[in-house]
Amino acid sequence: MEGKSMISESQPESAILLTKIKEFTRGLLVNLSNKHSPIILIDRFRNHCTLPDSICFCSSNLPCDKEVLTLCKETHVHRLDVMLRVLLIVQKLLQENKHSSKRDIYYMHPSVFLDQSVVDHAINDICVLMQCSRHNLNVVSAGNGLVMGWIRFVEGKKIFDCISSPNTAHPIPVYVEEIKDIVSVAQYILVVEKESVFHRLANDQFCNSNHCIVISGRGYPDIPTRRFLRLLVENLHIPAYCLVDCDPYGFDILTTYKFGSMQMAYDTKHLRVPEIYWLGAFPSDSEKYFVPKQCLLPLTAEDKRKIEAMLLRCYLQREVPQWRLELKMMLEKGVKFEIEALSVHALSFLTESYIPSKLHGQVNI
Amino acid sequence: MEFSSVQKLCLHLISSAYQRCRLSEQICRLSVGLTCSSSSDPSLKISISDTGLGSSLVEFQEMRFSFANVADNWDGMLSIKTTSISDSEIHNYQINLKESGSSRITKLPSDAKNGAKFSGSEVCLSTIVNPDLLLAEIHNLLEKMLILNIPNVAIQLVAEDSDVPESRYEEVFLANTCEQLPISTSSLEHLKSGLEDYVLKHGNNLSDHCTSCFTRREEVKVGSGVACSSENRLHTELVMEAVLAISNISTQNTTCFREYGDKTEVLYFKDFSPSTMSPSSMKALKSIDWKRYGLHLGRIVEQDGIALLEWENLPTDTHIDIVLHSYLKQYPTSETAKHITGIPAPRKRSQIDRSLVKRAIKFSLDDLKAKHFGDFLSSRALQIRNYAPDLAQTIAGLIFSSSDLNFQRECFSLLGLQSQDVGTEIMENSIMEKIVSVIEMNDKDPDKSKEIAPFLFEEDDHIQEELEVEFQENYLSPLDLDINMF
Amino acid sequence: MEFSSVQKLCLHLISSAYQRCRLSEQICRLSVGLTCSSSSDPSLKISISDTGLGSSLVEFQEMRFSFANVADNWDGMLSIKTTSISDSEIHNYQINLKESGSSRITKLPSDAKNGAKFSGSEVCLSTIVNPDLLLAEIHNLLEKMLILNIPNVAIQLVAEDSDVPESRYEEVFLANTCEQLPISTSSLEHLKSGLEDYVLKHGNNLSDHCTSCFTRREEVKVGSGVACSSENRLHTELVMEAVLAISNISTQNTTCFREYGDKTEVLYFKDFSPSTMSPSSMKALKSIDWKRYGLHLGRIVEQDGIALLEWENLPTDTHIDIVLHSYLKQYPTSETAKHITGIPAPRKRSQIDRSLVKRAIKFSLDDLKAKHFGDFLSSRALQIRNYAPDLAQTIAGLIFSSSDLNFQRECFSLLGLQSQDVGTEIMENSIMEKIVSVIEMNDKDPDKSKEIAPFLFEEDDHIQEELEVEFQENYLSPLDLDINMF
Amino acid sequence: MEDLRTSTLKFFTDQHLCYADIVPPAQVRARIEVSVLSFLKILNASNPAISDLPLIQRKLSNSRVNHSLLTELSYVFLSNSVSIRSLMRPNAGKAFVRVWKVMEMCYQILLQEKRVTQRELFYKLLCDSPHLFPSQKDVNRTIQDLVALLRCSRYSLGIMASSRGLIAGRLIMQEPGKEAVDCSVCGSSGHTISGDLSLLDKLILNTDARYIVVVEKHAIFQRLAEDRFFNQIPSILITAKGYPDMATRFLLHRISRAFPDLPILALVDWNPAGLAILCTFKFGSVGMGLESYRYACNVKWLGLRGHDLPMLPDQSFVPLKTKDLQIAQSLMSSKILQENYKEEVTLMVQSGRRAEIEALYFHGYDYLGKYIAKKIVQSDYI
Ligand SMILES: [Mg+2]
Ligand SMILES: [Mg+2]
Repeated sequence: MEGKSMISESQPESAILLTKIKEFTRGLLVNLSNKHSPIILIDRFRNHCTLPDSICFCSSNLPCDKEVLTLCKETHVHRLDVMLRVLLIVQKLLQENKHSSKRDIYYMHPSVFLDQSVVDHAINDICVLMQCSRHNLNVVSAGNGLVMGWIRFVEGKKIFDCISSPNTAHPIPVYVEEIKDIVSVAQYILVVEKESVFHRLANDQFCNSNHCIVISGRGYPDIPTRRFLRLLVENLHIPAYCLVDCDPYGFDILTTYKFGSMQMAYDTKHLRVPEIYWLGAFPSDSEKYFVPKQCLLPLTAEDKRKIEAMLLRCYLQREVPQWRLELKMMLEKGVKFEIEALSVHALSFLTESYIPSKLHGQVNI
Repeated sequence: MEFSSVQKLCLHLISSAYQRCRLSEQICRLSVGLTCSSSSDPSLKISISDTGLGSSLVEFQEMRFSFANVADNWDGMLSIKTTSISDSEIHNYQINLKESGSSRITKLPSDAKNGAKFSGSEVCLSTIVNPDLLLAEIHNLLEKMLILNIPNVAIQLVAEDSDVPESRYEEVFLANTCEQLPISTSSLEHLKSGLEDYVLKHGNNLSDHCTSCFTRREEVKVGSGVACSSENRLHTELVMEAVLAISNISTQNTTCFREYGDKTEVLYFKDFSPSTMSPSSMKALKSIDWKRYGLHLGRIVEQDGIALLEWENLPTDTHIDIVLHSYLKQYPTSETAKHITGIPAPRKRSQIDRSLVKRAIKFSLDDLKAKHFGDFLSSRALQIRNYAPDLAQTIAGLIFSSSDLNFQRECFSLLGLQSQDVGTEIMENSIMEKIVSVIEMNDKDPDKSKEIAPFLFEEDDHIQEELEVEFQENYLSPLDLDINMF
Repeated sequence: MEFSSVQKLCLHLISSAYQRCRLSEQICRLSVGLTCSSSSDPSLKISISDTGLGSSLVEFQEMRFSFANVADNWDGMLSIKTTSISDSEIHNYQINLKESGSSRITKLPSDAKNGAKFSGSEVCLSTIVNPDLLLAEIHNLLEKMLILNIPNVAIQLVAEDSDVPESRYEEVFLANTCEQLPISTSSLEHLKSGLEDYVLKHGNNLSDHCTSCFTRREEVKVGSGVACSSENRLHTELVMEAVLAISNISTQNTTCFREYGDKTEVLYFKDFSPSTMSPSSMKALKSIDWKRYGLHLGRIVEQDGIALLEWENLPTDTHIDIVLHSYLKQYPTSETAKHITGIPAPRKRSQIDRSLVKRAIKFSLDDLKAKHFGDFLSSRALQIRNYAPDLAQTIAGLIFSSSDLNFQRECFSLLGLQSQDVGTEIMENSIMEKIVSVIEMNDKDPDKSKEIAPFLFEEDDHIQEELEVEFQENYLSPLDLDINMF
Repeated sequence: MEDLRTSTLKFFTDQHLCYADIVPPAQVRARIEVSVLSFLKILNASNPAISDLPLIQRKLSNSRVNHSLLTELSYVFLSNSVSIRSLMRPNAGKAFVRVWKVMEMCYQILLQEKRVTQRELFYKLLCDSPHLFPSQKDVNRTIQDLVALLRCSRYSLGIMASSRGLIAGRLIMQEPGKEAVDCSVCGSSGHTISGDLSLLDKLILNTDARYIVVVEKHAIFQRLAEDRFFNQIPSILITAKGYPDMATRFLLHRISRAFPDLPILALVDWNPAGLAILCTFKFGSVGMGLESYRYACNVKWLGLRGHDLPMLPDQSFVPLKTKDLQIAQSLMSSKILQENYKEEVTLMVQSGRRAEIEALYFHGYDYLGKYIAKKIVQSDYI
């Protein structure tokens, strides 16, 4: 839509957004009153491509493409319908200063939205249109992330005093923008893929002997987890290490932390943590750390397909060629293993041997 | 031209007389008289007289009568009187259609005009036929002719039994009984008006307009279009005029009915005479993209030599009438008709016909759509229009739920709504109307809407695919399931 | 009884003589002599003499010789000398087997015994046969007879060419050459011992025990069983004795081999004579539940009229020998043999046979299993036993990982282990041995193991025990969709 | 030690109901030691045998329903009919050895004073005896067996239980010797319920709430917490994000025991699964085995219920799916379900539609709170 906002920076984010929404609405009305079909341009972003030569601008945060929505095509009108409905909900949320989850929004018109993904798509469209992040819309994920360790911070009124019992799990707050007063004596951040590893570390009292912050996104990390991690990295200036399963999903989760996801590519600059290091488990670890043969599971056809697709991602070649080599090795070895496989010899192997050896031996990439 | 019955011959003679009238471009009269004398003579005297251009013998020379099929109820003799405006006398002929060769035409002594300036012809014959049947057929022909609505011809049909004084029947057929069009009006306009009358009379089922169905003439939605062949050698041009009329017939009144029910009878005229439709024109009807106008053509059936269109989604009381008229723009005078080279060969003409029918009907549909805004939308636009209430409701919601009063006021004024007392409904309706009108406008010119490509740049299929894969944001690997659950 | 060759007749005569010796229950001698005179006479003189009970003419009356099949190499004449202990003279007869009717037996003048108390018979015939082949067949028969191991019969086989002084061949067949059994020993014991000898000689492939394979007689594992028909009318009882021997044959020594390789030749005796196996007994062999003893019978093949069992999971150098002996407990004396009504009809006997074979072999297998603890476990027990190391290791692991010394001490003492210095291995082995022995013990008597084993803990009396097959559990109830949630 | 052992010898004989308790590690170890001794004794007896393992059946046929007239509390429990793991039974030897294997693993874990996840346990067992534990399923099943044998909860066996549960509202929880946690100042994310059952057991609870509201969904919980619903109607909010885990049920049970006067009201979707979730809180479930029914709470059904439907917009209904119908079917056939619950299920099936709690947002985001408040005030729950 035409007419960019002219809002001063001093206004709160929600006021800016409300104005943008109003402008959008006004634009629609102006067009309609002039008997013109509104034309809505939506930028399209991507965080990677599969161009073999590294002459791409995937890392530039610039849109790679534009979509045009008009009233002339039914699919467009449906998208617009969904977008407007979501926008209406968002406007209410912002005015009432409430928050809502994508799921909440879906359930408000399930028979129109048909599927959660339709709502997700519309939310992304709105973020792109309004040039904002999802949380600016007051649309939040139900937080899934966990944190523990040597950190204390405040979210709104709630004090997250992890330091007082550094081995106790706390939920990662959903309203990351409300986090303040971060106090930490941690030397690094450890991001683990899965909850079970997180609990393993908690159970091993990992944070007693290691001054660190442990975070888990429980699988693919949600937005609050990724924003929280980024916030910590930016504020504390300490390194972050990522410990994932040695399988294609683990690797994909790793890249999600570092490069962001394709779905949220428009907001990658706020979500990715380029500073993150890969701590493990590397495909090469299976020999180094004597993972028993029976714990190495063969890659499925689906796994192989996924790895082959990931190998093409431009950012791997460009920014982390070593990761790519390891990924290639996974494909060549034809096996995968989970973090738990490292602990078969001793329960505290992760805590006592693996992670320290990786950290101090600088065996991370 | 060969005739297999006296009836058909009569109809042809009437049609010819009509053309002579039409071409004279003066106010003319065409009289058809059927006279019998029930007590003395079993034969019926038929006289067809007109005040049009004088007729030429060429017209009659080509006529043949096929003996085999005809009961011996006619001697084959036509008496012809004719004079053109420039003639100083009235020529008299007698033609025996049952004979061939030079003996068939006998020139009789002429009558003097005594310097009078007039033209006209009279053809008479005497035959033993059922006068009532013949009268009905002639009546039907004249009524159809009326659709062409040629303004300068008045037709009088008289039938009487000279022995029964009260038996006299007389009817006058005049173009434009209801609406006076200026003489200079184009033939298409006349055709439109003629079809309108036809529709208003429920396809001539009534003698006059049906006042219970149509309080105003405008209730019949009419669209018209002309297509001309672009081959314009020798100043002859093939013209196809099409008129479409959409009307509603009340189902309450029993007199309000159409002969073919919901089906559309396609009235076809060729060279200003009613005609049966050519197969090529039928094909043309089939190939029209009716859906672009929200119409769903089912099949085309032929019944009594008439093409009937069956529709699929038409509301029950809605009726569509179509008339097509194909003629050469420079209609040859009777003298030269058969000799002009510019007349396309039959085969060629059928091809041209096909494209002309298609175009003429398309134009008339476009005309209809343009005149009746919001009707005849394409199926696509109709689908899109279904979203209008939702969109309007949401946009109204955006406005009403806004806490910014200035913004609201601005929106009201943009919508042309004066007071702030307007309720949601009024607002919604206003927005919806606008959305609908944009959708309808976009539909008017379907080619134009294609100009805006959905993507400004090439679409990247690969990216699209990956987007879908990644949509499950919080994907759990299968192995994670039972761990996280416990 | 019909014979188709002189050879078969000879074998029968030897067998009969053997029975007479056996039944005398005195130390007897059976001499078979083959004498030829290569230079003067082509015929071979065969003499079969025994010191057993005297023979009765009935034995010979039923003998027939089928002429058709036999080359004319024998005149059909048998000379018989016989006397029983109570006779005062020695009877001499001549029987022409080629004749029938009363003329076939000729009583010759008797010889006086002069008061001497002895019994015995001698049958002689003269025929033109290959002495070497006959000798081999007789040798074979006598060796087989030896398996019965009848202690009171000594057999002497002599063959010589009277024209060639060095040609004399003599062999003596004595029961129990290695092991002296008391005379009173049961026939089953004799059979066992006989089979043992047979096995130790690699199925008579060696003339003596194979010392390279067997340093001790006990290396052959032998099990035996007897089954009797329960129908005991008239004091005749059908007895089936079975002996099974399992041995290992060294594959290094080339002389150590068995004629039928891995297959088991089932030696079959009927009424103390080698016999071919009846189909009913074959069926019985098939129907035995070998798996209960860890044996997997493949198929039964017949080769040279001998039943051979093929095994599926037998170690390569292990060999199984089976001997079956079916006889009537009160073996009729020759005089009454055919007239006793208590002998089951052939059809009946085959039915009885079948069940007797099954039972006798089952008993012998049970015997074998009982004597050789831990061997011949059922497949099921073998499967279960596979779990023993895991289980032992686990329980030892539990004990050793405990930090509670009292608990450990208590465990040691329960296991009968004295010192606490015992290592994991000793502990594991001790537990494993015990587990294995319970498994083996339970397997001995499959019926007994159905008794409910004690529970690990005492339970309420009103336990509704439900036997459950693994993997059918985890039934989901409506409210249980969350089963994995915890 | 000695007296512990003798006492544990009878740890199940005096019960008509069979349940797995939360047992301190020392006692679990003692139970395991008793098991070993008992095994060895029987193995070494004059008539030696390998003792069978008596396990409480985790089958519907062994479940009983208890309706208590006094407390209105109903629950599902497992009666003491036993299924047997025997080494000697055909095809059952593996399951028998598995029980011992897992017992050994758990014993060692308890000695190390650690906890493991079931996945870790799987890997350890896979590495140790791959032939016995080819899949996670085998481990999970065997753990259930062990629970049924030793009659102690999985948690007591040293197996880590992570909880999905959240709590918010007018509740103050205090771990002895630690700072109290006020659940009313925990933002919209609420306070996580720890999976550490013994910690939950030790909590000192304090409340001025009048109601406990059990919420099926995380998002609804978040909304109510953000709106600070518990300040409008003094209440405690609790959610397990779907089907409840043990820890959430345990804590709810603890709170309801500590404050027996607080009605427990459930807010679930109007679909069979919603009711099934409610029922799991209310009655327990057979599949959860011996650990299940102890934490049954007298939960009442607040909404959504049939008579709430007219206020929902048409578009928020979606047709029932096959899975819904399956759940409905089994709910209908359940012995425990009270009549007015069954009527609701019938209504769902007849209408062929389902609706989610979020449908109430049609009337605005704040409507949800009003709706609950109105229902509570009118005692509109069953
Ligand atoms: Mg994983
Ligand atoms: Mg639900």
